[in-house]
Formats: sequence, C-alpha cells, structure tokens
Amino acid sequence: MAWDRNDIAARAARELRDGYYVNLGIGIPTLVANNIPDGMTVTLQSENGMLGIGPFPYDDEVDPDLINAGKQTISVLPSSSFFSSSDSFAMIRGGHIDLTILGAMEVSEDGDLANWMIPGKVVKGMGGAMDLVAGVRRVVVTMDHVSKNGEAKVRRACSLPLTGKGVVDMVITDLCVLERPAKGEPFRLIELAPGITTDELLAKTEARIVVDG
Amino acid sequence: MAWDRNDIAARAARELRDGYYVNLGIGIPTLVANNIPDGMTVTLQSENGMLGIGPFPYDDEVDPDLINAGKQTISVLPSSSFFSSSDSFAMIRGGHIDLTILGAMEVSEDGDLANWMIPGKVVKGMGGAMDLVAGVRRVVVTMDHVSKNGEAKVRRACSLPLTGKGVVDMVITDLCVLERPAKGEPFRLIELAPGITTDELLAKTEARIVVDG
Amino acid sequence: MKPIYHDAGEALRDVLRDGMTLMVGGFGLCGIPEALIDAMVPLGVTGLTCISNNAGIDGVGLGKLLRTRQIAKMISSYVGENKEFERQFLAGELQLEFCPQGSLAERCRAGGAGIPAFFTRTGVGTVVADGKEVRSFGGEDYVMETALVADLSLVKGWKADEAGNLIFHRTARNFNQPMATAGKVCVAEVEEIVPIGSFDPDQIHLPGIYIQRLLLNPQPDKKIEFRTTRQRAVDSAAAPAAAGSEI
Amino acid sequence: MKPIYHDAGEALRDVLRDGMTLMVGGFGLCGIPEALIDAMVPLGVTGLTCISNNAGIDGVGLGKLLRTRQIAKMISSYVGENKEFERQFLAGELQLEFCPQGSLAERCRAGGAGIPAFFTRTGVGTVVADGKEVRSFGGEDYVMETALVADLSLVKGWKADEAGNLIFHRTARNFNQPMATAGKVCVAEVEEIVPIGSFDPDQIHLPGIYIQRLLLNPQPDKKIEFRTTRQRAVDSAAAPAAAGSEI
Repeated sequence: MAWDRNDIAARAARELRDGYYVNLGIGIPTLVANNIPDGMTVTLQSENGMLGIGPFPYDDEVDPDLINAGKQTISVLPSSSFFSSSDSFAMIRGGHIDLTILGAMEVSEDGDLANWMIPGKVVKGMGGAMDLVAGVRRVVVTMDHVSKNGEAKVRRACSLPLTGKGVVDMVITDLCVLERPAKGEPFRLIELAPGITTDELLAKTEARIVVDG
Repeated sequence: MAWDRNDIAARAARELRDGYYVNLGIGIPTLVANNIPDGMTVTLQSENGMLGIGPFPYDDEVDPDLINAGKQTISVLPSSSFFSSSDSFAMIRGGHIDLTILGAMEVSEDGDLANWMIPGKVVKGMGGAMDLVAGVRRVVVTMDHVSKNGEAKVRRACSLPLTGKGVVDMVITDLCVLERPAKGEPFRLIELAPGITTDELLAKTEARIVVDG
Repeated sequence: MKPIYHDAGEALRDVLRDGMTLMVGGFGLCGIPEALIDAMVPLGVTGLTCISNNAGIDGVGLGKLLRTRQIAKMISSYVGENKEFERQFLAGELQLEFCPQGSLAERCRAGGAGIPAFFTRTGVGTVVADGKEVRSFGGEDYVMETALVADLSLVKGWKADEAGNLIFHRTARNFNQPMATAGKVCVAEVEEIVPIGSFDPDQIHLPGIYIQRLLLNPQPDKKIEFRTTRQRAVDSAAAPAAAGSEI
Repeated sequence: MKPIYHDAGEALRDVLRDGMTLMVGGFGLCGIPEALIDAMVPLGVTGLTCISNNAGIDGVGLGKLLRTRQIAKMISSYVGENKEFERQFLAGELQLEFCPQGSLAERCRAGGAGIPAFFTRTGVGTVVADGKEVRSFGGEDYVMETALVADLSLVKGWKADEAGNLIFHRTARNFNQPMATAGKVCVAEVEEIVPIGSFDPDQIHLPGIYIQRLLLNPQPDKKIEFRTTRQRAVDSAAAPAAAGSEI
C-alpha cells in the first residue's frame, strides 16, 4: 500500500536531527513540521528573513508583518530572530542550513531537480527554490512517484527546465525512498512502501537506480 | 607665509557641506572636526563600524568598546549608529560617504595617491585607506607641499607604491589648494597661501598643474 | 535631519521621471511601501522598470501600477497571484526578467556596496545561467551575477528617527534593507518618526546615510495574503510549527 | 541550546590542530576574544594561519601567539604597534599577506555567504591587484577578490542567549560579525548569557545558526590602545568631535 501525504511527511521527518536548521517548502514539506519528534530541537528557517518559525498565530495575534515564505501568517518563538532577505540568502547560500525538504515535478538519476516551470504554461517564477537547492547542505525531495497521467517522475533526465543540477540527495515518494550517498553517485533504493515490490517500483521508475540484493 | 596645520584643517573644513557624511584620516584630517561651522550638520564615519562619531569621552565615560579607526576612545551622539566592518565598507565602497580627507606622502598629476608604504621601511599596512580612496565620492588630501628633505610631493608620477590610482580630487598643502574639476582632468591652482607666489609654488611642484592667468 | 513628508505624492513628485528604474521593497504584500506605491498612480509616471521580489496582487501594491500600465518591465523572483500581470505578460505588453530570490537580494546588496559582480552557485546548469559567465572555484561551478542599482528606491520601515535611522519590524524587513542601499535616492515610508536619540545606536537596522526622505504613514493597510491561524482551544504548548488551518 | 563553556581551554581543546586557519575578530584590541586567544598559548597549537584585521600589540591579543611562535602566517590590513611582529617578519619567520580592510571584511562575508569571488574598485592600480584579475564594468576597472573561510572562527560578543543568538556592543562588533559566518566552527566569547526569549527577535545582530559554542567570560580585560578624553570643565556642548587630549 503506497504511502499517503502524511506518511511521506513522517518519513521525511526521520531525516531531521537534533539541532538542525531546516527550510521547508510548500505542500507536503510543510507537513514535516507536524512530525518533529518530541524533545528534538529543530529550527525552521523562512527565506523571507526569519529563523525559528512558530506555529500559526491565534486569531488575535495575527500580524501582517509576520509571515512565512508561503505568505501565511505565523508566530514567533522565544529563540526567533529576524533579518533581511540578503542576510537570509547569505545564510542559505553559505551552507548554514542543514536540510531543505521540497516538492518536485521531476528528479533525474544525476540528482537534477525540476520544480519551477512547465513550458507553455504560465510561469510564476522560481522564488527562492534555486538558491535553496544550490546552497543547503542536504536536499530532500518529496513527491508522487509518477505523475497524474502516469509518467515517471524519477527520470533518466529531466524533461522540464531545471531548478538545480545534481543537487538532490534523497527522494521520498509514495512508493519508496531513494538516496545518494554523495553527490555524483547514483541513487540507491533504501526503502519501499508497504506492499510495493521492487519490480513494481522499477516499472514506474525511468532512472537507473541501485537496488541491493 | 605658509599655512600651518590648523590653517590646512580649516581650509579643508571649507569643503564640508550641510548634511555631508565624512570620513577623516589620522593627523591633520582629524583636526578638521574642530572646524565644522556652527549650525552645519556633518556626520563623521569611522570605518571600524560607526556613523556619528562623538567627541572624546569624559574620563568616567571611557568605554573600551567605543573607539574610532585611530583606536582612540570616543563617545556616542544621539544620532549615532553602529554596524559591522563588512557593513561599514559596503557603505564606503558603495559611494555613500560624501567626502574623505586624508594625509599623503605623494600625489601625482593624474590624481594617484601614495600614503601607505615606503619600500625598505617597515610596512604597517594599508588599513582602510585603499577602500576609502576607491569608494568615497570625493577625496581631499592634506599634506606638506614638499617633504622634509625638500622633495616635491606633488609629482609627475608617484615614486612610492600607490594607495589608489587617479583618485584624488583636491590637494591642500601648506602652500596652496589644487583641485581637479573631474577625474581625468589636470589639477588647477585655485588658492595660494598668503605671501606665496606662483613662481615659488611652481618651483616646489613637480606635477604639471594649470595656473590661470 | 531628513526631510519629512506627510503626503506621499509630495514625497515623490520631483524625483519621478518616465522610464526610470525603481526598487520597491517587500515580500508579497508584507513590508511594501504602500502609500508610496499608491501615490504613483495619480502622478502618472510611465515606462517604469520595477525591481521587486513580487508584483503585488491584482489591485494591491504594484498590482495598481500594472493595472494603469505604468510598468514596462519587472525584475522579480515570483509573480504569482496576479491575473493582470499574467494577461499583460502573455500579450507581450510587459517585459519580465526572472531572478532567483537570493540572487536578487544579493544583487541589490552588491549594488549598494559598490560590488559590480559576484559569483554564486545558484542557477548553475539552469536557464538562469544562460548567457552569463560560469566559472569554477575549488572544482565547483558558479555563475557570475551583476549588481542592480535603481534611480529610486521605495522602502517600508517601521520606525525612523529624524536622522533617517531605520528600524524594521519582523519579516517586513526583507528586501527593504538591501534595496534602500542601492537607490540613488531612497524614500522610506514609516509608521512612526521619533526624535534623534530615541534609538539605541546598537539597534539601528539601517543607518540614516541611506535615506534621503521620510514619509510618515501612521496607519498603513497591511493587507494579508494568507491569513492562517490556530484555535485557542488547542493546547498551545503542543501545537507544531506552522501547522494550523488556512482560512 | 548551544554548549556553554566556562573555561576557554575546554572550549577549544578538541577543535584545534596544527596548521589550521583561524579567523579572529576585533579591531585593534577592541572586541577581541581575549580569553580564547590566551587559552591557545598553553594548548600549544602551531603553524597557524590567522586572518585578523590586526595582530594585537606586544604581549596582548594575538601578540601572545606571536611571542610563542604559534602563528606561521597573518592575513591582515594593519599590523603596526607590534615590535615582535616586525622582528619575526623582517627575519622571514612569519608570512604576511596584506589585504585592504574593506576587502578583508567583504572576503570574510563572502566566505560565509557562499560567494567565492567578487569585484571591487579597491586596490585597482596598486600592488594589491598584482596577479589578480582586473575587469571593466561600466567603463571602470575592478579587481576580483576571493572569499576567505576558516577552520575555526573566534569571535567576541557582548550578550548571547542560550540559542547562540548574539548581540554586540558598540564598535566591538567590527569583524566579529562577518567572521562568525565564515568559520566551519565558530566559538563566541561573551560577557553574559541570558535565557532564550530574553532578546527582542528584531534586535539580534547574529543569529545562533552561526555559533557552535559559547564561552562565558563575564569580566574581560578590554585593554585600551589610545585612551583619549576631554575635560569636564570644558563646555561639553561646544566640544568638537574627536577633539581632546591624548593621554
């Protein structure tokens, strides 16, 4: 039985470590915040200039000057700090964020990531995605394993314009977890969703991946 | 009669304008601060990270955490702000300081400046001088017109290693004031110290300068 | 002492000209200089190049200047949530240059800091690197990005003192800080102006040297794009970060 | 929560190794992490490359590590007021790389910000540009300077909270802020450590993400290089800036 969105988020949360500074994308990645283990300190960064994102505010606490990168109202934590966009991306680009988790349209076997534009469709822009995948130490992608019309999203090469080249370290889909031990190495299958067979997975995967045993 | 150090500083102070942000070097330039006209607001920048340098502190106000770029204890003003060295030089390099006044060993007719090292002597370093002359909008040099052993300091070309190339806008010496209307143009004699003749000045000046009829 | 204005039109009238390049602070609708933007509509200046992370939303922020066709070109990282933008862009009436958000922020900082170009990993191997120099440092490839400067920067601060020293509020700081440094002229819209000496000099976010004019707007609208809240009934200690209901 | 040390030797023992590159904050003796520097003497690490705006004075600050010959190379903008430095340099025992102060600060910031190189007008036409790329932008020449990073950064803050958020004091901020961002490991010496939540999140100079360890040194010496004061008898309102007697 394939994993659902919450399962994927819970699996992604297992990549967190105590003391990590983490940037979460929109969608499934946002759900990861609900799965931080008790007693573990994980500090969430928002690229619009905040370290230490708090929960959504109570209705009477809402402050238009306090939003996350998804433009949702949020709250402060006792450990929070605010800074400018240039300081925020200095932090991101400089490799100070331990982990980013983001969604994707396609991932290639070389770790290329496409998640910002579909030619012919209206393009909204890359926002901070290119900076995050280029700068953050470890990049985890969460997505469906195949597209809505049944096409493989883990591919030999991305068909869509790239967000970053060779940047993805781990892919968590509804069917499996793929990981590269290091940039430049191939993805290995390290986990299958319950009831998913290797054959089934390989049939839905265009990329060449390493399957042990 | 040649100008003395205070005369030179007073003459340099005439280059100040209301609202200017100014960085003053060590020596004669420091004396310029004593000559700011009443009612004129001039904000002094210190490249170690301060805007709005106050006077020397009273004895019981001395704070080791509060020094100018000459490493002298100073005080704050109500309008002061503090920032890092990187922010300070972003301000300087970005052309936000209106005027800097500094000492020199030699100035060339093309506006080259030498004021940081003498080959064969112990070199202390350029500190922030290269950044100031490269970044500040207008560079005024105050110095003696000739060296202690009688050599011209306003020269065809500098004999000493440069601090900056083509950077000097005005030279104020004990004998005269020279000004370039724009970078790339020659220096013009615009003022003589009382009792100094043009012939005497030219005899002590190696650089080719423009002297109006 | 910086000139203080109480009318946004007055603050801008003599610094606007057709075809100029503008930087406009804010992230989404958070921390935008709304009164200054609004004042540009009646002033009628056109052919603007706007450097701004976003383009407002329909009828709010820069969305107003899009509706009146005053903007000829946008340099932004993200322009979603804006139908009028989409329409003009697809009709070829509006030029658009996408720039990754971090490179955009750094290009503004560089413009203010006298750095004409710098190298970044962001965008290597993507369309962002097309036509740009790519160079290897320590075995890794980097793209050269160039500085951005503006004829006029419009920024939003929280409090200013009369010397132009600025303090920002929470995530409304965003692009306002670097953009203030990169404008030949910078006009700051603030909610409060206090006498010189009111601020701790250690706590000033942007020294007054970067500010040419102050506009006092004590009660900005501050529209919210996505108002997300949680219920007080829920045990707040256990509530996870950024988890709640979007309303 | 960052590890808090009360003994500088303990804070450094397992992060030191011979031949490592160190960044050390401070301008002159202002804002130097003095307890951390002092602790390196008995720990005996040698062959150090020190990136620091200055080299201390004889027997104070980095002057102590010069005396014990633990430093092999300095990257600085100014090294006056230091006879031992002069002696070792003239004897060829010490390498020295001069870097203009502003380029030094920006190279540290670049190192922390993931920018491997940038262009600056500073040093064009001087020995500083020797062997470096010079390129024209908009008709003006600029030198390419490269980023600096360190194995270990030693910085001095004023107050820290337990999350490592730092606040600096007056001109003691100087190089401490950019250098903290450019070290693989950064140890911050501070005068006071307060509980999380004590700081206004808008007023933090350096977010805790840059800090790996905190050393509490509640009473640093803070030597003054040039103690300059004015007389109280003088009318203080009329006293000009930086004019007084050097004592």
